[in-house]
Amino acid sequence: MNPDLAQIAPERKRPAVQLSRASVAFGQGAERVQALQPTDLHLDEGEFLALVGPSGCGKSTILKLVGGLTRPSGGEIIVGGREVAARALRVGMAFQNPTLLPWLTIEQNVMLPLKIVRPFRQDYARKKRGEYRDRVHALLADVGLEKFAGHYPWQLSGGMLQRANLCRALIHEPSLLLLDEPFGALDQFTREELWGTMQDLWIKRRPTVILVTHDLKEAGFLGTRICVMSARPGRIIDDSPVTFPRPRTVEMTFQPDFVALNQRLRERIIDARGESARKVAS
Amino acid sequence: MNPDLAQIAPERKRPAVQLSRASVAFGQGAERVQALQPTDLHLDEGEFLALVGPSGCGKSTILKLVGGLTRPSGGEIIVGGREVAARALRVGMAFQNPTLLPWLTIEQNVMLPLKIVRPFRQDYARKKRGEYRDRVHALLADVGLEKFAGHYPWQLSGGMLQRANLCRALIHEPSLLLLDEPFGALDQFTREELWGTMQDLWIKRRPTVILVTHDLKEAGFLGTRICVMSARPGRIIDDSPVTFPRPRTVEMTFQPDFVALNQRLRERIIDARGESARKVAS
Amino acid sequence: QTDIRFTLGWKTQGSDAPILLAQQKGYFEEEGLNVTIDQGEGSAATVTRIMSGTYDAGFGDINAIIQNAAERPDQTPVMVYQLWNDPPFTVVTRKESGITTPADLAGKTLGGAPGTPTTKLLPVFARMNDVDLDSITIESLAPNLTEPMLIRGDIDGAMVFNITAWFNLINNRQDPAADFNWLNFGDHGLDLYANGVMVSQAMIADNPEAVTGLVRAINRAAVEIAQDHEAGVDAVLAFDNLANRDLEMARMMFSYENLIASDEVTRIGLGDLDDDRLSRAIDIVAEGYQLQTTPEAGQVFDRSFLPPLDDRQLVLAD
Amino acid sequence: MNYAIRRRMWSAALIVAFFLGWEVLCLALNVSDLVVPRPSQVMATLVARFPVLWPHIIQTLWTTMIGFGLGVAVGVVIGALIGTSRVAYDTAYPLLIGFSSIPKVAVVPIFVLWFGAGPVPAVLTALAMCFFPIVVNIATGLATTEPEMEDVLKSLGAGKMDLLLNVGLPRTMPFFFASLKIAATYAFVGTVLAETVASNKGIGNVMMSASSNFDVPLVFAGLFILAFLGVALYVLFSVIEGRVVGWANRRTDLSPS
Amino acid sequence: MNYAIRRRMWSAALIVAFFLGWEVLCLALNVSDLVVPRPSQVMATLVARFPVLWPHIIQTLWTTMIGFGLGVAVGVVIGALIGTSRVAYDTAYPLLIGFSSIPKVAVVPIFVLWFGAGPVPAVLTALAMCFFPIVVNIATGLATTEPEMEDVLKSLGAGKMDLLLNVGLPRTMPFFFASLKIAATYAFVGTVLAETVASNKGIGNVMMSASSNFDVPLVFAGLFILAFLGVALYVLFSVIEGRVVGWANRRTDLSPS
Ligand SMILES: Nc1ncnc2c1ncn2[C@@H]1O[C@H](COP(=O)(O)OP(=O)(O)OP(=O)(O)O)[C@@H](O)[C@H]1O
Ligand SMILES: Nc1ncnc2c1ncn2[C@@H]1O[C@H](COP(=O)(O)OP(=O)(O)OP(=O)(O)O)[C@@H](O)[C@H]1O
Ligand SMILES: Cc1ncc(C[n+]2csc(CCO)c2C)c(N)n1
Ligand SMILES: [Mg+2]
Ligand SMILES: [Mg+2]
Repeated sequence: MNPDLAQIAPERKRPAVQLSRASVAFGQGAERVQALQPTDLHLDEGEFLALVGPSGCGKSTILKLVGGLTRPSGGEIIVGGREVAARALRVGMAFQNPTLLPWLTIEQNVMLPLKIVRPFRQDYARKKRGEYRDRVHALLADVGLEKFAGHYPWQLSGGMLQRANLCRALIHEPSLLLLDEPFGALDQFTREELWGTMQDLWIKRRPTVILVTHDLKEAGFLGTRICVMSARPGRIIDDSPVTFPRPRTVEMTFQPDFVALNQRLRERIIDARGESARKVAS
Repeated sequence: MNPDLAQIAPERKRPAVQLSRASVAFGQGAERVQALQPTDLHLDEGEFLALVGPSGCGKSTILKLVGGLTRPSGGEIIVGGREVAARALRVGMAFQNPTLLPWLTIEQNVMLPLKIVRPFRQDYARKKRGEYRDRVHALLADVGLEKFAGHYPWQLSGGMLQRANLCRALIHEPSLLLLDEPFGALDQFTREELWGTMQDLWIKRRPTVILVTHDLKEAGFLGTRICVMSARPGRIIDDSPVTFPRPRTVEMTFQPDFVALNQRLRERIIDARGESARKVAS
Repeated sequence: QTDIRFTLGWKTQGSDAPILLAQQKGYFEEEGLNVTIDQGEGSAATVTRIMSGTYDAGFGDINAIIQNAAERPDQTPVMVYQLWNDPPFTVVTRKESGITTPADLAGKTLGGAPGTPTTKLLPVFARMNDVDLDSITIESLAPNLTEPMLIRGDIDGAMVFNITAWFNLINNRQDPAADFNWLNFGDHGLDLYANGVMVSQAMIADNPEAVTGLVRAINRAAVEIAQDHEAGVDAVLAFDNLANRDLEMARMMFSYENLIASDEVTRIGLGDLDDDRLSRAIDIVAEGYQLQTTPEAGQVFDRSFLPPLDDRQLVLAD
Repeated sequence: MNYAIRRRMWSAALIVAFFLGWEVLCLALNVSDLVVPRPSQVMATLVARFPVLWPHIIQTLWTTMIGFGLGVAVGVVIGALIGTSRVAYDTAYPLLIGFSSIPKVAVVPIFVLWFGAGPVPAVLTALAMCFFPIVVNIATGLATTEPEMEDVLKSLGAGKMDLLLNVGLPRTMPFFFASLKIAATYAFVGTVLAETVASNKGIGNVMMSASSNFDVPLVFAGLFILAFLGVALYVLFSVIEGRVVGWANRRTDLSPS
Repeated sequence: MNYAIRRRMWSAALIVAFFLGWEVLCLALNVSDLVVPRPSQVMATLVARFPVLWPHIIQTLWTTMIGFGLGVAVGVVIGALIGTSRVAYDTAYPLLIGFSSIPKVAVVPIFVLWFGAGPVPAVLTALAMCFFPIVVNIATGLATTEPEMEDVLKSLGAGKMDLLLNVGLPRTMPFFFASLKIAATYAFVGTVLAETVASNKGIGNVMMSASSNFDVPLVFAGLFILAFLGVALYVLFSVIEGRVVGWANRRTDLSPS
């Protein structure tokens, strides 16, 4: 491994996200579904965590916990020193299924954070036709949607919606980014381009990121650290740093180091699927 | 290539799906968006077509055309000898974002086709608590959702919804299957298992299938034929048969033949993205 | 058995006692009649209800018959038993407003229910007494608002039936005799008849015996109540158990003393009327409303169904 | 659980407070009971006269239920028609809007002329008053159904009726129930209105007699009875609604246990 | 385009057919014009008396607009409160349902005694009649808003007010407009009701005195005017609605060109 990457990897060690035995269960009595087993997770400021694990293991649940959208059934979540993330940090969140508001155009949807989040909201009325609009259009152009700013969500394809969804998470330059499979519905090439965009952004602004993904290559390319979760009810069963130098390139993903990491994670996940895998096998 | 696979590959040559210069444009005047350029596509009965192409190129639009959900702006679509697919054939469709009806449980959602489609609907009232229920539960067990039959859609994770969505497309054993990225939100292992399930089903019942996917490995594993589309407005720019023997295995996907196919398609797609790719690159 | 649909002139009141007693004591039945009695919407509305064919007979205002007879002579009901010999039409005012003569009404605000004959006859009243109608402001008020609005001074006078307003004022904890002036139309040039039993022309044509029976039964009850007041009120309460016994007793007596009993009735008996007086009344109404044609007395009233005079003698006990 | 009970207590307390406030305000401002009686007076009247009122209550309740039942049936059918057919929408909506802008008091006499006084005009008036909100909400619910949901069925070759029964109506249920709650109260209003104009029985008739005798506490007793009946019907629908459209109100139950 | 015009024609034809049917039925069944006049008679009266009716129309229209405006404001505020707070829901809903089950005719006299005869009671009655459907639809719309949509804003640290303004209300718009259409017609009914009870101006007053003069065609002329005003207001809202909530009715525009 390249020794000089240490200076790029995060050095500041203020805790950004802290889960202490946080667990989530839905429903009561016989209906009760344990979605997340008591989980500890510590994220420093500027870390880029990639979260992988089988379907239904609780990855989205962890994001929602950190984002303050689900209250834990047990344990505690501290984000930026506070219990509710959005109160402490500027949070950007891309949901697994792009929930764009159907009554807003793509431009308006992406501009939403600027309308809500301080300090942008103060100037919203004044800048929404000028500076903010330009900013939104620039970002949309980055993901290839410049022509669709004025369209409504139902006029876009699945992958286009997902890209708009990503833009909405990024527009207000959040210091905590929660991304739930943001590249899922994209073809390999668009996906790789957006990896690059994402990496540039991270290097430049160093937000703390949690990225849920099923793509180990994506995890290795983007993350400073990869956590593997077990099958439902989920639990973190592996936590590995990723120390490849930045900026990483797609070519790097073919290097033996990278392939070895992937291979190791693969095996952990096979363990992780445990019981559930046996059931799924038809 | 293995010569004896010919006997497994489809022999019957009745046309199942026939697009003749079918095109789609949305909106009027300046707002007009050409979603699909005039396209010819011919599918024989029992073919398994994998459709790949960049985001927004019109893959979902083709599925909706074939499924009779969108009328073409020009050209003609004949499915099973008729203009509207669902009138001619038993059609099963899995939409890109799993649109399960929120007021029905997973079991009820999956059972929906049995309530609507002839000849199942005749016996629906009588069998919905017996035979049909068992059938639904068996299928749900195949995808690892047996425990969630009684849950409502909002109680499931993204990947689980997608699996339920797939079940709904399969439950009535359709002779034409239209699948829009049915494995997108799943981890690699679950995905590979479902490939196996899918392949078994196809070998057993030989439905005509159109599968939209971004995963070339998936396309090669499942398809009898792969079509590559150009960027928006889409057009089919490559049409290759896949002749690996069945049943295929995941190991096969590491064989040189397979890798070479992938590589070739990759290049075609890079061409295909053409202009749009240049824009996306930030 | 003949079915008869009968409408009262208003909600159940003590003054309906003759009809209700005839029903309760089975006098209708004795006449071979099966009478259904419904509460009414007003004495004038009785006329429309019968004209439209919904009811065969009812208790209502003869002046409304006159008004309609001019325009729809084939449809108007005919009065067959003129119960109220004197008109209840009254403008009631507070003593302190100092209104004592019709002339004092000029420039004042009057309120009343638009369907009430008093309100409808006000133009006639004004014309007869040379009051400028245009100088009077008229407020349309729901029946349950006229007296309260009068008490509060929102209007200077209320166009009412004295038989109704008297007791409404009592219900509003007022002293109707001491604190109010009563300008009765009958005392100021409008010597009109008022309510009685009317039937449709169709009923007269198709089943005159039924009309005779109806009149006989009601007359029998009216005569009887004059002697046995308790029986009258009992019948009212039997019909509507929500009625207030003392109040309706008083109202019933009011109707006998002030509206039914008169010198004319002593002379010609209950239910009948004086043809000359009717002709004059018709002229007054016709002129007051500026009717195109003046109806004949015979179109309006038909005495042929009345029982003999002996059976129609009113002897009012204390 | 505990939270739900505390919530109930709170709202019960606030409702009691409302009536207490009314009582106190009447006393403080010395409002005449001829204008607005105090709740305590109304309750006293209600209790004292209850035996007399009882048959009237039954009458009004029955009439209303029949009118309401018919109104719901008519409303759903017309709403479904309007919500699915453009021509039906363009034709029927203006006519219905026009009809709805007409005070029903003006229509009652016509019913009376046709059907005589009694329960028939009351049933018809209740029907006329209550079907319109149902029509509007059903039609709007159907017209705004997400096409994606319909596509699910269309791809299976479902007919218009299948779509209506399996997507349109279920999706519209929350708004159907909302309109039921409006409609039920209007059905009462309709019945009482008709009873006021033409009937010898029913709360409307009681209130009319009472008001023509200036027995204002009895008028208010009638109003209280109506309010109570309206609320009772509402509670009934809420219970049914909870079972049928729980899926739409999942928010409260969503937070993890 | 062509299709839209053909549709309009169809519905216009059907509406004309409705009135023709009425005319013919009246003639055929020889219905007395005291019961139901023929539309042609009504129109003749309307035209002949229009100059006299005009100031009354203006009066009723204005009163209604004010009452309706206030009713919408009150309805939206209460609806938003009820739709977002559980305690407010449990408290206010029963009270509102109770109030709504009361015939407003019974309440008008109270308004009149407090505020005198004239436009104030009419405005208040219009308000009282029309705010309830708005409350119910706003509250239901808010309560059934998909939590996923709210999550988008919650994750940004949005407050309750932000949620309401950016998700709740926009999502509720189709049902808000639906309720506006109901409410506008009820506002007219309220005004006319109050004018019937106490006034010296307005359509309600005209209709009342017409009916006391047995001038049924004039009564119906009043009804026609009300119906027309109701439809006019409806058309106005439909136009606004088309602009504001086009997103919800995308179905018709969706099929490719
Ligand atoms: N609102 C809810 N009510 C009940 N159960 C829920 C709810 N939300 C999630 N769950 C359950 O919690 C578990 C974890 O869900 P979660 O969405 O976190 O999975 P995930 O790891 O994101 O899966 P995927 O990769 O498929 O998106 C699932 O088993 C799901 O059924
Ligand atoms: N209802 C619509 N109105 C207007 N434009 C539409 C509509 N539906 C799709 N489009 C446009 O048609 C084009 C093709 O869409 P389609 O959904 O077929 O893409 P796709 O190939 O499925 O993409 P993806 O892989 O991102 O799902 C897109 O550019 C989209 O903007
Ligand atoms: C038989 C009879 N007919 C009509 C009325 C109606 N009426 C006459 S005056 C008035 C206003 C209140 O004083 C009302 C409502 C009645 N009371 N009795
Ligand atoms: Mg998830
Ligand atoms: Mg697509």
